[in-house]
Amino acid sequence: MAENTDKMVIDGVELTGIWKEFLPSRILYEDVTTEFLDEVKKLPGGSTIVRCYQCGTCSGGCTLPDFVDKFNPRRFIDLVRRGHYDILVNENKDLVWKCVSCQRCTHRCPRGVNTQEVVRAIAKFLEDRKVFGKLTNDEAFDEIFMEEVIEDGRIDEVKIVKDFYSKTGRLKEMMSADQLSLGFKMLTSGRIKLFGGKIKDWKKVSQRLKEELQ
Amino acid sequence: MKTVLVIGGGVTGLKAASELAGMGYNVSLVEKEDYLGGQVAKHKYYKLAPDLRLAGDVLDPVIKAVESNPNIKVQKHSQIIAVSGGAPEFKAKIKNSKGESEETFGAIVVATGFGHFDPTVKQEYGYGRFKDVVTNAEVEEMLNPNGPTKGELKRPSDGNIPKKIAIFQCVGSRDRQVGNPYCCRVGCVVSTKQAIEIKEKYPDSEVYVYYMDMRMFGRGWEELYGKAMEDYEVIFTRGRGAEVTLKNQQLSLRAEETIMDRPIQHSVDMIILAAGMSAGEGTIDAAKVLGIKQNDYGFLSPKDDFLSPNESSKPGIFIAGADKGPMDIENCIVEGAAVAAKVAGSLKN
Amino acid sequence: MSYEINDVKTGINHAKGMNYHAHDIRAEMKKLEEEGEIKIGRIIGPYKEEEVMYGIKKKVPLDMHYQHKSCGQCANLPGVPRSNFYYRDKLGIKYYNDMQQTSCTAWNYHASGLGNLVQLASVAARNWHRAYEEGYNFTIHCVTSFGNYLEMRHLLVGNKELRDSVKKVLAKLGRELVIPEEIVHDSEIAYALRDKILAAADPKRLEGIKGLRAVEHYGCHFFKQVSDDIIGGKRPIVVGGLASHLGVQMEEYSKWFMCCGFGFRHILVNREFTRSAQNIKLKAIKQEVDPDMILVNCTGCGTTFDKTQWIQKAVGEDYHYPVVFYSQLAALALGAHPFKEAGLNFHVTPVEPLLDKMGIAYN
Amino acid sequence: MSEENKNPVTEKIESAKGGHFYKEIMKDFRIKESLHGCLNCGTCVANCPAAAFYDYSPREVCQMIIEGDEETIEEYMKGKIWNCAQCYSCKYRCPKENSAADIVMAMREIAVREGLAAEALAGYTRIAKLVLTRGNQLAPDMLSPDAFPDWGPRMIELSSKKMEMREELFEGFPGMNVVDRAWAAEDYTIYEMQKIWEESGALEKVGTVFPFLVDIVQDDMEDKKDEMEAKIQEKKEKLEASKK
Amino acid sequence: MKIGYFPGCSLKGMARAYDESTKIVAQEFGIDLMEIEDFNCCGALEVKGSNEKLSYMLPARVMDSAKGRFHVDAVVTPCNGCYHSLLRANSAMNENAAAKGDVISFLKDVGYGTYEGDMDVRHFLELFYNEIGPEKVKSAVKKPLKGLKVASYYGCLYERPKTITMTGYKSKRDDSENPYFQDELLKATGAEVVEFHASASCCGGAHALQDESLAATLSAAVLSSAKEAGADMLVLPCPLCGAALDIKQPEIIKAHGEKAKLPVVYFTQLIGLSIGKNPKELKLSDPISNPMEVLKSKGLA
Repeated sequence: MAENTDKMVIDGVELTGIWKEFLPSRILYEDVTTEFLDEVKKLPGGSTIVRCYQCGTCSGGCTLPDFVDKFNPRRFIDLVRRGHYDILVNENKDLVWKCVSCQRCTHRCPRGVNTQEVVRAIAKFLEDRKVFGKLTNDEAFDEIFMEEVIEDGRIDEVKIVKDFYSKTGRLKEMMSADQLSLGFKMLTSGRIKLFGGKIKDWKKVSQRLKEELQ
Repeated sequence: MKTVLVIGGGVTGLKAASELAGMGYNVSLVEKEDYLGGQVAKHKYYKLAPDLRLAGDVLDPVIKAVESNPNIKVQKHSQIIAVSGGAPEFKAKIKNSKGESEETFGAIVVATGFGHFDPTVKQEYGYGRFKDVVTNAEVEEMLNPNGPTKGELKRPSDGNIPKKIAIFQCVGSRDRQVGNPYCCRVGCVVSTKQAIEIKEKYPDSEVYVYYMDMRMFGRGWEELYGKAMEDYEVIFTRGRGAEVTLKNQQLSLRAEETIMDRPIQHSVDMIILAAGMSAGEGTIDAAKVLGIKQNDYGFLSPKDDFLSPNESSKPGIFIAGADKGPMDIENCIVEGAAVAAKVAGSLKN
Repeated sequence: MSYEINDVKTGINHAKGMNYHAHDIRAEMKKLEEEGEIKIGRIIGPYKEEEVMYGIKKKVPLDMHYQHKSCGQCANLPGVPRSNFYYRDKLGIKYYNDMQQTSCTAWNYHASGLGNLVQLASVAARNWHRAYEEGYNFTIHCVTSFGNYLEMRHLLVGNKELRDSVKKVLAKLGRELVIPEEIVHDSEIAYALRDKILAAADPKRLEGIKGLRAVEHYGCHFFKQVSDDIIGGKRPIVVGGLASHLGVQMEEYSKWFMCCGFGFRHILVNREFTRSAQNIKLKAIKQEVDPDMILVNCTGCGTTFDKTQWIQKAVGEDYHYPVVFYSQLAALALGAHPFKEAGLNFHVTPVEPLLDKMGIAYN
Repeated sequence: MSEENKNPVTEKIESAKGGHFYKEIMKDFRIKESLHGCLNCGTCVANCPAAAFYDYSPREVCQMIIEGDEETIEEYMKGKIWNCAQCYSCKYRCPKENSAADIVMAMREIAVREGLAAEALAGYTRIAKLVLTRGNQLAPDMLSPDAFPDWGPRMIELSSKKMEMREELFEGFPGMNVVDRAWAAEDYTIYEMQKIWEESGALEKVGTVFPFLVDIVQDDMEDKKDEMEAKIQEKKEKLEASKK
Repeated sequence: MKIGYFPGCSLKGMARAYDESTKIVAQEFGIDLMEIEDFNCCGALEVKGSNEKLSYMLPARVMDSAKGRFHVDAVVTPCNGCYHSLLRANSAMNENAAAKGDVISFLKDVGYGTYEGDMDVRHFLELFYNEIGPEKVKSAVKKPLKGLKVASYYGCLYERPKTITMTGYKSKRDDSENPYFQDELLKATGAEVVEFHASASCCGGAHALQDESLAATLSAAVLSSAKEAGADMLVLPCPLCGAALDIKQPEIIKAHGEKAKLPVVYFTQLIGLSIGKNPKELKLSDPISNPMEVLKSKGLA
């Protein structure tokens, strides 16, 4: 218990520190609400969340618990299904974007939950609710990627890295000596094309894709 | 031609009787109630899992097959009070409102079935104290259009339709405390089926199932479970209901959400207890009268569980259906047919 | 929701039909006695039979009470042992207040893990032997001791190794292993004596008690530690049963089952837990019932309820439910002076408003 | 996989069951009665007051003993088992008739013996001393306002007047009005208590946490030994005689 | 059999070596690859997480163009990511009528054909194993890679998830939990394939930019376990894993030390080398992790 030094006087009795402390309850009182579930269901990749029967195959084979403490897809799904939004935000928001999309969960899920996409949808759901306080790297990257794909049809690796660093305010990092020497090596070996090829009839496609997004 | 005595007019007994009669035997069917159909009829089971087929669709043909067969003599409101002799000649004393009579039989089929577990013992669930805590059998009656509420699920306390309903699994099953460490085998599917029926009838309602494991081993059961989750948004919580209390005139339950390692406190309008199967009174009486072996829980023990599943511990006395242990209707009917074959075989020899 | 004791009791009758029987400790004790393993300290004088779980009857001795006192009560709530003596005096029951009694040491054991089973069982057996050698029936004031002695009896009967170790220790003290025929808590006795108490009660006092609304709380070690030897089956009824017999209207609240937060060690070193648990209980009591008093039978719970109401002010809540022990209620009904004889002035949560309501003078 | 990348979860599963603490716990005969396999149903947690406030779970306690992982057990003995309020709600309602509370108690005993309980027993000296030197666990003296400021102003008032109040209450009840112990347990009684602790090995265990207490008790016993042993001898003879 | 070749964005950029070595090997073994010109990005993870419909439309355009303009029966891609995206679009079109409708109307709007979701999508590794196979490789080997110990690494999306990789498959697919196609091919070149338990674990590449330290930790775990297993180099069939394990390797070494230092090459490069192709042609000098040094020391380059 954290040291608590503030004072409180009740009926003339002075109480300091733990003498007046109470513990927060861990009991869940809320009803299950499907509000959040319905929202996640509508997001890209989120529809299969309803199939989950909490067997734990996903978290059992997950890559991440080796490296990220408490990463647990089953729990994310459970929290959304039961509508425990506060716990999801307070205890799990820093975890959901950690998924590396290795697809082991989806691969093995006996109920056909597209777990990887569901976890991503949950991350997206939190993103939409602006719980991260800032644009996350992942969201920024997604945005740039989408933009570039729609605009040019293809990804230019240098451009996307540059745009990403600039969008997340890390352009300086990109200009570090290491990165520059790496870039130089790539450039001289012809692996960076400064002027990427254009797709012939992309304009029309691009227009149509933009319509789709509106 | 020898006559076969069938004790019990539930689905198992009915099936056994009609099969035997079909093979040309004379059958005497003794039922202690004044109706046929056993627990299915008693609690007005409405629909059957997993196809949500009307129980009547299944029961009526079985009853009809018995009632229309001239080789079967049905004696309702009757009980066997004593049996003497042995295979192949039993003398049974049958008692009914008219008095006692004695008949001779070549073989006896015991199909006395099960009883619904009485949840009053589980004091923490408040059955009997809180009106809105009901059993799954009572819900069957309510959901049946011919039942007391004409098919409406109504709170016994005020007659209103509940909005939030919790179903507790494993009431009186898998529980050493009440002496039933076995699995009731049908609670899971019946609860799932009822949850679907409720959601279908009242789409605005919320149905919560508190379970330890969903044991969906029967034909189409697991699929039904999936349907309940996906199509009906029944909420399944992995945690056994621990207690029910009344908080400001509303039922309040405690459980653990074991996936999250946290206790839950939840207020609901109605709680359905999925009361398991225990040995029926008829089974316990029959065991006493016939002197056949029972297992630790009062159900009848076959001579050999694997090799002679339909023979009792005594020659010439056969057992079938839910008096041997928890069983669903589908399998009870199979048992009825199986025991008929076994009886016919034994009478030929 | 007020309730009838009979509602609660139905569970016992049903329990008779249960398939599995918990082992019948009385039969086992008899068997051990025949084998010469133990001695049974049989009930002396009249007794009344009350039903416990599995339809087994528990004999409640009605006279010759060895008073196994509670250290917590004597130190903290001395009105409780005083009331226990008082109602016996009034009913003409002979009792023995032994200065050679020790604490059961179970509080210390459960809180700290200091001590061990042999020590705990030896202390129990020593105190049992005290009652036996003085020729009295062993009765217990404290719920912690009660639960502990039930458990020690259970362990001693079931485990030869422990039994032998304890016998060895006892031999060094010049004592032998005598297990009382019945381990009875004082509240069970008061319940068994309810008719006598009602008959001997002061009609004016009964007038004051009538219509009081109360909730009850039982010590966890009273009914959860060893749960098949409690009058009334699994859910205890003795305090509410006695009180409603005297005219108190017993009320049900949703948190009746929950632990008071005493926690053995928490009350000493982690009182933030005690306060928080109390907060849940008191909140439920206030919202659902708002009774005139909280009836208890347990030293620890009595202390916790009494001492932890005031601090709830730290979270902006104000509770003032007098905490009354079953025996203090009985003593008051029998005409005791609330302070000089029932010791209610030792309670921290003011009892004066309750006494005013009951029309009992206290100054 | 390299050292620092080792998975804490799979490591646990891989680690062998049956370390020292596990074996010690399994020696306690209560465990057999307290664990009949676990359904993971959560009935215990639902009712557990400690689980309502702490990251503690009786279900986990049972699972831990079933799995028998040494590291987890040690961690628990140092920390989480001390959260249990010993209310036995878990035992009361477990459909498998398990008793996490009893398992916790066995573990507490072992934790003390193995020296894992120093932190948990800080602040416990007074009680331990009282038990061993007075024959009972509590005394009116202990309820000093400085140790219980959260019991409010009335408690402070009470503790200043307790002598007069007790005198009034216990008039005619000799031995009840003392303040350094709950009742005036006789010296002989205290000696018997001390002897039980010594003979049962419990005193030795106290020594692992409070070594000075053992000295106090032994000195105390030594002082009155002759007189008390004589009394015990008398008792022994009486018992022998009664047997014949 | 005419096969459309869909290299994807990476192979036209940083994974040039993979593109060129694939073409060389294909030609050498008589696989007729027809590059689908004017291809677009498959959509990858980012589109799939942002917009469901787009994640079907983009791959569908590629497959429609393969079918309608290049008249091929199958599309092969050497990239795990593209492979996944294409298969995923097919699977959605086959299972979800609405998705199929969306795609068809999109293709119509932009003047393309009527793709039905029926293209046979193949991974180059799988294609090479099935159509050529270890035996043919063995007999074509001119310069056996004797003494070279390799760790065969597959990455995630090559055989995962089975719900997608098993969609409408016509050829034999790799074992989804214990892939072995690449192992067999490498053995045929004369190299020794070490026992390597991380062969199907994740390199963390998805986070290469967004969460660099996590990505580096995962990559380090793969690299170091290959190194511990005694491998001289790591061989893989995916440009994205290549980017994470090779191009990012200097950063990984910085964070996790020398235990993560290991040359990384594409399987096509090694097959090319074994059949006597010039290392330069195969762009074996491209990888940042410098495989040339090891190859030289073993006398293989």
